[in-house]
Amino acid sequence: MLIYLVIAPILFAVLLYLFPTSKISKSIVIVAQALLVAAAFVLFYQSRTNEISLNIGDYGGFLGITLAVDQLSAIFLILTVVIFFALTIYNIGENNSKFFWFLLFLLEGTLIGLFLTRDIFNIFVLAEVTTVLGAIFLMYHRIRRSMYDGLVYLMVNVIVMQFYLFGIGFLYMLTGVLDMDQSALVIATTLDNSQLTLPFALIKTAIAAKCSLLPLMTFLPKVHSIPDAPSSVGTILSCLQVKAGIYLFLRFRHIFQGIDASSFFLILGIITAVFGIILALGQTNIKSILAYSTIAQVGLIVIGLSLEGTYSYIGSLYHVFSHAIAKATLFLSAGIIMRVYDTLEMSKIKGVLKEIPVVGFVTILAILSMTGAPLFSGNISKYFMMSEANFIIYPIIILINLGTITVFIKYATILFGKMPAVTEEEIDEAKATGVLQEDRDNIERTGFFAKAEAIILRIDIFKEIAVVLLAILCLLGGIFGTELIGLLFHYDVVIRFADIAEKAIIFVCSWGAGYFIYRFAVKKNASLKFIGHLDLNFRTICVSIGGFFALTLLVVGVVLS
Amino acid sequence: MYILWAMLIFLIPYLVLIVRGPTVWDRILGMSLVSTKIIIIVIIFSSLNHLDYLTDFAIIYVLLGFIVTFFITTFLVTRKKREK
Amino acid sequence: MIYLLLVLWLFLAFCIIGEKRNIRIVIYLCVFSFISSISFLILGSPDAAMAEAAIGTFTGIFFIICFEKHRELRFNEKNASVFSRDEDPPDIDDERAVQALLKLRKKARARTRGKHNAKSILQRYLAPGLFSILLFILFIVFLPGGEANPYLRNQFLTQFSEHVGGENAVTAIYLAYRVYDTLFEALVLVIAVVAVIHMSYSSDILVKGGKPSHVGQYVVVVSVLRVICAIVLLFGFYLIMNGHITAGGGFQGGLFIAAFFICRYLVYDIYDLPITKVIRMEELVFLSTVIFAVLIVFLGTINHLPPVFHIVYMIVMNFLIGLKVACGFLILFYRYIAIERR
Amino acid sequence: MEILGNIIIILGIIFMLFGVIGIFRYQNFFVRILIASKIDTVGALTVVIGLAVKHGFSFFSLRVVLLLVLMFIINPMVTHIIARSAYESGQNIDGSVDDIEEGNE
Amino acid sequence: MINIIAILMFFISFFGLITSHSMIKSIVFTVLMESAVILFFLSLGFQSGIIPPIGVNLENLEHVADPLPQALMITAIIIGVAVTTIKITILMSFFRKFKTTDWDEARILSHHHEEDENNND
Repeated sequence: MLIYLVIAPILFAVLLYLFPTSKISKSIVIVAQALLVAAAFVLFYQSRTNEISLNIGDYGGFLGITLAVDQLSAIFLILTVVIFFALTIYNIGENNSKFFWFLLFLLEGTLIGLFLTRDIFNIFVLAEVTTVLGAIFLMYHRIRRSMYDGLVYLMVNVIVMQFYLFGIGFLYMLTGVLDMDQSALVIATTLDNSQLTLPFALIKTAIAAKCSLLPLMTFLPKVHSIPDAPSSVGTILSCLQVKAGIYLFLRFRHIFQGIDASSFFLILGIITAVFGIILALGQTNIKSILAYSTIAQVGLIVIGLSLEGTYSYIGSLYHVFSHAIAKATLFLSAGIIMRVYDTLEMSKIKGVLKEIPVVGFVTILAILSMTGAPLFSGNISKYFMMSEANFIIYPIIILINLGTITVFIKYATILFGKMPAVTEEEIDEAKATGVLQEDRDNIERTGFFAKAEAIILRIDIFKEIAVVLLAILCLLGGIFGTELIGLLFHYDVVIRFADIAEKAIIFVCSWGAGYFIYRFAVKKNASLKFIGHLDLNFRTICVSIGGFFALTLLVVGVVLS
Repeated sequence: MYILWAMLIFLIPYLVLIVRGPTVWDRILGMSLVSTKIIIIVIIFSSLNHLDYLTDFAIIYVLLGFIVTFFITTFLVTRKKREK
Repeated sequence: MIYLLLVLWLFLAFCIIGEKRNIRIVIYLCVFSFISSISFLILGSPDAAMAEAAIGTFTGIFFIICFEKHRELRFNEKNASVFSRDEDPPDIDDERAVQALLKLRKKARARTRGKHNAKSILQRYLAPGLFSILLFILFIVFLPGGEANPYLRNQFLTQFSEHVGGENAVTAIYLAYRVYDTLFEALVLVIAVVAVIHMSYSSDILVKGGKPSHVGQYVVVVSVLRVICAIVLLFGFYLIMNGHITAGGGFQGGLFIAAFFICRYLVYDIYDLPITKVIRMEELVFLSTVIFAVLIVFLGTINHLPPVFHIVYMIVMNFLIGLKVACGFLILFYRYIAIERR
Repeated sequence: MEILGNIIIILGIIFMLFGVIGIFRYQNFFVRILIASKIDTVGALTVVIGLAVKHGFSFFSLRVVLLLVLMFIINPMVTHIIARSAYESGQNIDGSVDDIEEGNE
Repeated sequence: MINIIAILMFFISFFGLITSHSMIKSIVFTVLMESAVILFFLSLGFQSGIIPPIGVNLENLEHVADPLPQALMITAIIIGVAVTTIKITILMSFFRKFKTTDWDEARILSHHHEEDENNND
C-alpha cells in the first residue's frame, strides 16, 4: 500500500508520456488524482491507530529501506494530495500538453516519497529528483528570466545537497545505519554531542537552504515568483517544497535529539520572519509579495517549532497546513489575475473585486486566513503557537503578524479601485519594449489584447472552482479547528472563548495599525523598494551558504556546548 | 611493488606536460600517456593483490582513453579547419 | 601510494581553478576523472571506479561538444559583430528587440568588466581564499573522531550471499536491498533525457542535420575503430551479464553500450537516429524495470524463490537497467552531437 | 622465471625513463610526440610482458596477453591521430607554436 | 587522512565556486565537489591492503571494503551526471540566447525589465 502510493503516480506519469496522442483525456487525469487522494486518506485513517511501516523486501535488520507513515508524515501526505488535487482541477480546463501532466504527477510521486521514506540516503535521491523536476517545471515555457533563475536554483540546490551528502557520510560513519529511527537510537545511546556537531551543521545547512531559513536566501522567493513560469509551479515550490524543508527539519531534530539548538533556530526564525516581511513590503509584483511572505511565514513556523511545548508544536504544524492552503489559494488566484490583466505589476492591477468578483472574494478569504482573522484556520494555528510563548516571544509574534497584515494590506490594494483603461500607445509600447516575440507567443497572452478590444474575458470555470474549494478549506479549517486538530494530531485541544475574544481585539487593532503603517510608512517608500529589489548573485549565495555553515558550526560547537 | 612506485612517479612529469605543454596537442599527448601509466598501475595492482578480475579495468581504461582522445582531437581539428 | 595519487588529484583541481581556457579544462577534467577512478579502485571499490571512469568519459564528451559550439558562436559573433542569424533562431524576429538586447549587453559587459578589472588578483582571491581556509579549518576542528561503526557493513558482508546470492556485494545491495533507490536513479535519467529534449535551444525532437564526424579520411583509424566498436559492445554485454559475479553491472555495462554508439557515430557518420523510438523504448524499459522490481522484490517474492532464481533475477534486472542506461546516454549523446552542436 | 620477469620489467622502466627525458629535452612538438609515444608504447609493452613472465602460465597471464594485443593496436593509433591532427590543423613542423585554444572570458 | 584530502578538495571547489565569474567553470566545480564527496564516502573504513567486497569467501572480514557506500556512490555518480547534462543544456540555450556565460552579465541581462522599471521611477 505504502509503496504504491509513491510508485503509482510515477508509473502513471511515464505511461502518460508514452501515450501516443499529444492531448490527454481530462477524465483520466482527474480520476487518477481522485484515486490518489482516496488512497492517501485511507492510509491516513489507518495510521491513526498505529504507525504503518514497510520494510522493502522484508530483509529486516535495517538492511533495506523502510517506508513508514506516522502522524507527521500523514499530515504532510494529506497536504500534498490536497494541493495536487486542487492543482489538477485548476489546470484541467487548460490546453496543457502531456508533458505538463508528466511533470505534475512525477512531482507528486516524488514528494509523497520524500514524506514517506525513513532512509537518510533515499531522502537525498528524492530531493535531487524534486529539485530537477522543479527546475524543469520552472522552465516550462523556456523564456528569458526563467532560464537564469532556473540555473541558479538548480546549481544552488545541487551544492547544498553535497553538504547534505557529506553530513550523511559522517552520520553513517558514526552510527553504522541509514535508517532514521535506528540512527536516532544509536545516537542517543552511544554518541556524545561533540562528535555530532559537524554532521548536524552540514545537514542543517542543507535543510535551511531548502526551506529558505537563511536570511540571505533571496533566490528562493525569486524562483517562486518567476513571472513566466506556470503559477502551478510557484504553488508547488512555495507550498510543498519549502514545507518539505520543514518536514526534514523536524525529522533531523528527532535524530539529533542531544543537540538542543532551539534558541539558535528561534533567533534565526525571528530574523527570517523580519527579513521576509521587509523584503515583501518592497515588492511591486503580486507573485513576489506572496513568495516573500512565504519566507516570513516559514520564519514564524520555525519560531513555533523552536518553542517548547505541545501546543506550540501543534500550532506550528497546523500553521504549515493552513499557510499552505491559503498560500495556494493566493498563488492560484494570482495566476487568474495575471491572465486577465496580463501583468503582475501591482500598479497596473486595480479593481479585481469588480472585474472578477469570485477571485476577489476568494482572495479576501485567503488574506483573512493568512493574517489570522477569527473563524479562519490561520487564527487557530497562531492561537496555539502563541499560547505557550513567553513574554518576549509573545509580542514578537504579534509584531510579525502585524507585519504580515501590512504586507497583505499592500496586497489587498489590487482588489479595489478602477481597472485602468488601456490606450493605443501603451499597446505599442508593450510591443516595442525589449520583449522578444517568442516570449509573447509562448505564454498564452489573452488578457492584454482582449482588453484592448474591450472584450470581457471568459475565465476558465475550473480555475475558479479550484480556488473556491481551497478558500472553503481555509474557512473550514477555522470553524472546525479543534476537531481538525483532534483528527490530525490525535490530541484534544481546548480553545477558551476569552482568548479568542482577546485575539480578535488584537487582530482588529493590528489591522488598524497595519493600515496606518501602510498608509504612512510603506506606500511610497523608495528605500523599501530598493531593499526589495536586492538580488544576490550566484557567488554571494555560495558565500552565504558557507557562512551559514560556519555560523551553525560555531554556535552549536562552541556557544551551546 | 617497486614498479607501482615507478609508475606513480612517472605520472608526475606527464602531469607537468599536461599543465605546461605549450600546445594543446602536448596536453592531449600527456593525457594518453597518463592513461597508459594508469593501465599499468591497474595491472600491477591486480597482480599484487591476486585479484584477477581487476584486469578488466585495464581494458576499460584502454578503450575509454582511446575514445576520449579521439573525440577531442577530432573536434579540435574540424574546428581549426572550419576557422581557416 | 594512494596519497601520492590524491596529491596529484588536488594539483589538477588547483590547475582547473587557475585555468581560463575551456579545452584545457576538459583535458584536466578527463585526467582528473581517470585519477579519481584509479584512486577509487585502490580504495577497494571497483564498481564505483568503473562508473566514475565511464561517466568521466561521457562528461568530457558532453563538455567538449558544448565548448566547441560555444567557441563557434563566439567566433561568428566576433567576425560579424552582430548576433549571428545563420542558425534559424526562433526568437530573433524583431529587429528592435535585437538591437535593444545588444545595447543592453554592451552596457552590462562594460559594467561587469569594469568591476572585474578594478580588482587585482590578490584582492580578488584573498578574501575568498581566507574564507575557504577558515571553513576548512573549522571542518577539521570539529571532525568527529572514532572508528567507523561496522554494523551494516558486517551485516551485508555476511548475509548477502544467503539473502540475494551472487558474489558481488555491491550489486546485491543496489539490486535487492536498495532497489528502491535504484529505481529513482533510473527515473533521474528518464527526467534528464526529457529535460535535455525540452530545454535545449531547438525544440524539434528528431535528430537530423547534425555535422558529420570527419573521420572518414583517417583510413587506418577507421579500420581499427571498426574492430574496437565490436570489442566495446561485447565488453558492455560482458559487464552486464557478469555484474553479479565480478565488478560491473547494469550501469557500467549500459554506459559501454552507449560508448559503442559513439564509436559507431565516429566511424559511419551516423547522426540521424530514430530518436522518438529510442525515447519510447527507454520509457518502456523503465516501466518494465519498475514492474519487475515490484513483482520480485517489493512483493517479497524473492524470499520464497529458490536461490537459482536470485541469480536469474539479478541478471534480468542488470540487463534491464543496462538497456535503460544505454538508451538514456544514447539519446543524450545524439542530442548533443546533432542539436546542441548544430 | 621471477628474476627474468624482474629484469624485463626494469628494462621497460628504463625505456620509459628515456621517454620522460625526451619530452623535456626537445622543443619541437613532433619530435616530442615521436619520442614520447614510441618509447612509452615499448616501455609499457615490456613491463606488461615482464609481468606475464613473472606470473608464468596462468589465467592472469592470458588476460594480460589479451590486453597486450589491444594496447599494441591502440597506442600507436592514438599517437597517429594526435600527430596527424596536429599537422592538419597547422602545427608547424619547424617548432613554432600555433595555439588554437581560446579563453572563455 | 584520506577524508582530510576529500574535505580539502571540497573546499578547493568551494573556493572555485565563490571566485569564478564563468558559468562553465561553476558547473565544472560542482562536478569536482561531487567527486570530493564520493571520495569521502569510499574512504570510510579504509585501511591499507583493503580488498573489494567481491567473491564468495569473504570470511576474513577485516580487510574487506564496506559495500554500502559503494552502492550509494554509484547512485550519486549517476544522479550527478544526469544533473550535469541538464545544467549544460540550460547553459547552452542560455548562451545561445544572451551570448554570455558570465554570471554578472547574465544576471543583468535576464533581469533588465525590472531594472528599467526601477530607473524610470
